[in-house]
Amino acid sequence: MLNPKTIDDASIDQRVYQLNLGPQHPSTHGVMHLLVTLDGEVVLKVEPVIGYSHRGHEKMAENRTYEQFLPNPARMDYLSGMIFNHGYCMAVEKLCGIEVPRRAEYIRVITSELNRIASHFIGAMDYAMGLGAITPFLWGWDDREHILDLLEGITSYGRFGGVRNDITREFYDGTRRFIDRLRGRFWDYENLINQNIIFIKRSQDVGVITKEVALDYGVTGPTLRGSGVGYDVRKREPYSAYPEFTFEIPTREAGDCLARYQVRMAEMEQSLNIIEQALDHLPPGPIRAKVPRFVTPPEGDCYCAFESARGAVGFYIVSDGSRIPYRIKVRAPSFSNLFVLTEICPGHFLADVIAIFGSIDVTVPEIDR
Amino acid sequence: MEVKGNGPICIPSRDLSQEYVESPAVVGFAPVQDLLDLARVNSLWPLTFGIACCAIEMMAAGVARFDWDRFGIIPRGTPRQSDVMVVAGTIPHKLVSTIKTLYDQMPAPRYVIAMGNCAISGGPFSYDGQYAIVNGADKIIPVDVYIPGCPPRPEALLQGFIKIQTQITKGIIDANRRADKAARKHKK
Amino acid sequence: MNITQLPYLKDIYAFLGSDVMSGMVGLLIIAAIVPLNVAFLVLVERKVAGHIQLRPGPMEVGPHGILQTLIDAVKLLGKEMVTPQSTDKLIFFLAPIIVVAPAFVGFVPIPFSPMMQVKDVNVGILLIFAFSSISVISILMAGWSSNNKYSLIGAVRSVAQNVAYEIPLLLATMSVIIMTNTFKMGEIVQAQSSVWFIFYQPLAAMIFFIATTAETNRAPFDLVEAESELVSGFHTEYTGMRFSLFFLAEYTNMVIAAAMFTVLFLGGWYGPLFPGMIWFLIKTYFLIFVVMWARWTYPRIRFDQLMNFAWKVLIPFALVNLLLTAIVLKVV
Amino acid sequence: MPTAEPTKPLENIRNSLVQVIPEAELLDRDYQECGYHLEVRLVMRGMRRMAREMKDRRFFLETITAVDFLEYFHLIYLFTTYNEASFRVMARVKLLPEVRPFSVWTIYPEAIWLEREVYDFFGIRFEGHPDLKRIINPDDVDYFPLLKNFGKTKFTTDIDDILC
Repeated sequence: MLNPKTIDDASIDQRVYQLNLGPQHPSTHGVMHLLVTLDGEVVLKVEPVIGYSHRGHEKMAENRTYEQFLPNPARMDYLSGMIFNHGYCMAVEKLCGIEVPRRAEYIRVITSELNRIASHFIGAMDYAMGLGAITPFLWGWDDREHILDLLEGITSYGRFGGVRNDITREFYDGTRRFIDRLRGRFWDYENLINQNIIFIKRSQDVGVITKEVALDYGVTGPTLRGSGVGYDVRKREPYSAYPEFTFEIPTREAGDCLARYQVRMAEMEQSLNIIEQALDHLPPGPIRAKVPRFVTPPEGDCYCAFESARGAVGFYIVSDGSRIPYRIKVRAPSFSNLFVLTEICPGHFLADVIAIFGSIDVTVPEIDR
Repeated sequence: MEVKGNGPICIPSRDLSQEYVESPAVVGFAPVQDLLDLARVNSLWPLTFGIACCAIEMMAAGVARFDWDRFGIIPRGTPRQSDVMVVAGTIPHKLVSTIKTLYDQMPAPRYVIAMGNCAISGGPFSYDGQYAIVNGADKIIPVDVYIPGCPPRPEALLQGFIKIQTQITKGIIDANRRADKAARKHKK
Repeated sequence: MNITQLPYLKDIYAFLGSDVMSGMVGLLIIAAIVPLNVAFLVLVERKVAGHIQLRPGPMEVGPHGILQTLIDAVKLLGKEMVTPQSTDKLIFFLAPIIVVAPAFVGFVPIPFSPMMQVKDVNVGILLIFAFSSISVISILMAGWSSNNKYSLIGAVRSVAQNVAYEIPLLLATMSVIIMTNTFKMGEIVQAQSSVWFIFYQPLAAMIFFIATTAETNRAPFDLVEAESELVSGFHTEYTGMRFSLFFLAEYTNMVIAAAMFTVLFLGGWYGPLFPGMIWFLIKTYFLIFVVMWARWTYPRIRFDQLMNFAWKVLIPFALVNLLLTAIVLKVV
Repeated sequence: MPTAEPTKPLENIRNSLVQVIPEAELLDRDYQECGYHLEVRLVMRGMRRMAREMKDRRFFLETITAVDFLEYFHLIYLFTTYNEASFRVMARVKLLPEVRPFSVWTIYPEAIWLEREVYDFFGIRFEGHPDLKRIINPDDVDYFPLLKNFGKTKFTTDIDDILC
């Protein structure tokens, strides 16, 4: 094998070749382009090329009022739209100093956690599909549809100062039923995937992210927790109603693809616990604080971090005292997580690149924004 | 072609109507053509090419609840073996050449569905000062069916497929192309 | 009453049999049956996949979608046949033709019942092995001529995989052959009239099953067209009917592999109640179902694991098995 | 409302930062209002020294971004730690146009991409960056979209160039 560090253009002509994975490729989760340099089947170098889904969200924010920008965060990371919506509302509330009613916080947490489960289903099952197992993917999506039904039922999109709609009886009962259903389903996934010898052989010791590498690249989310670092914004900088619930942050020490997959599956169970507690102790009261029709934050800036299904997201908002944000910057966890590929992929096989890419679970429009 | 606002002017480089390929197996014999149409209608294989949010809905159309395999729709990874291109999402400038290439790689007869507002007109991302996106898939490739929504539900996508099916069996798509061709001949 | 024992049928067979005539008729029947069989199998595959994945599969074309694959074939006939500019045109054109031919020949020596056999060639098993190796060449031709990196990687993987798995496959077959002392498939089946060889040779049967799955490029060994890595593998650049010829060959090879397993280990046409033909088909299609079942359950294994498995596990075990068989036969 | 209460570590980092970058202005900020605990104001120099110090204290680089104030830029670095007591330190570098800040990629490799992004959107060139090219916008464009005077000028993109 050639030394990855010594590849130059001359060696590319002779022995090494480049393969374009993407922009259109079945397993790149949207339009992602990985420029892979290969020696036979062994990967020497991976260079992700991004920007194929760039839509100018940040520029758009400077042309919109705070309210008009409200639909956008959900379209950055479309897999965890509720969480992004929650986070953006929190950021603006922090900037304006709006106090949110407790009931609204609970509803936000419930929807966020439901969305986290939905997102982890895609994350974990897309990984399985990257390994070639298509059935888990369809099973996961089937369960995800149940979550989407619930979320559709209330359309409780966050508004500044609270949520739009209160939760209904059907939502309450449906969520209870869903929790029971999903707890039963974990056994199926355990049998289908976790105990599958090929799955374990393909995942173990593949794409190991050490703690040092994670620190270098600012990795967050389940990808980091697979490396044994229990960093989760929900615990470290508790926001919303999270400090009122007891839940664990699952971690695995190995740092390989299997660990990341296991962390996702374990987090789903924790999310179920949070939802259950929130439903048990749902406080009465209003669902929205008195907020003017157009919020006008004072001059200043604020950074609001929260945990999406992919890692620590941050909204950095600079206000000049008008109705229109001066600048909104989104700290995208996928952006940092994706860059790790360049560090951990060399030396693996081509098939492993797909596996690693699937296991760090990125959303492309969130990277490109 | 005029584009409103100060957004980038997106004029196709060539006259696209010249690139319409008459489907190679258009037969003069009506029953055979009908049979072919029937076959095309019932096995529309889309290209797995999701761009943004709409791609998730497109994938949802393929899984257990909606299951587009019922209608004989199975996604293919390579454009060479697919019939329909579902442009599911916003089209940034960086992606334009890719979409064009993919469309050219598909064998005739090929159909295009523009899924979601972004692929129809730029949708929510079209505003004065937008620098990144193309305002609609039809600026780049000919589109047969538009599905509005942000994003549209999977049912809407299935309806879009059914719309294409009716267009094929009624000969609308091919008739359009023939009319185009005739118009061009007339011009000359 | 067994239909094959009807006197007049025997007369007809005698008229046609042991002649060029029988070969011709047999080949015609094969040529008619194989594509239909493949259409049926693709439908079964989609239905099996559907039901494993909690969805119904094709439903709209004909009752429960039984006409789906025929419709697909007609559609593929009507598609434009693209030959990309940078391909090696002649090889690109020849590859799908060459891939189909051995698939048809493979049916010749297979005994569906004592009578239903085109020709009981005295090197029947070798014939099938010899011709199935040709399909590798055609895959390599397809991959090379496409001038596409995905295709080329798929093709190279295919060659490596076939070289690796041919050996345990032959070794496993040999342990049956030395028990029967014949390459004639009909005689191998007759040797199992009391006990099926799968009970004498469970290890060989397992190795044979795994190796044929790999030989026919089915999951979990479908690295040749691994769609999550290589888009569509060696046939990425193929359109329309040419692409469907590759499909035809893949599924036909699957039938041949299952039929060989039935002949070698599952006692061919032997079985109670039903006529032999039915038993043969039941066994064959059950095996095909198992292969499909595995495909929709297991992930794909990695290339190096695949090679390691062949060279470090299957071949030693097959050799040991062959040796033991030989010793036992000598002693007994 | 619960808070992530900064305790002793914040004092430690504050003291060491004063030693490492004496020219910087250190401001305590209210976490409830701003979302970060400590703001370090720098002019031009000292960013790499600070990044080294933060790395030694096991902080990770959360993001780099810029804000265009027409006459000058604010270059913003956010550091957070994986440790139990989580708090956030912001470095705010005031940057005049045409001035090249130093890259911190040798300390945080992640900065390679983050700085490319800043360059892509603001046109700020980083000194010592190994591969400073566009990351999200196409390679051949000549605009920096997040500049404040960008939206007001009328511009066109020639799509023909991209098409073939």
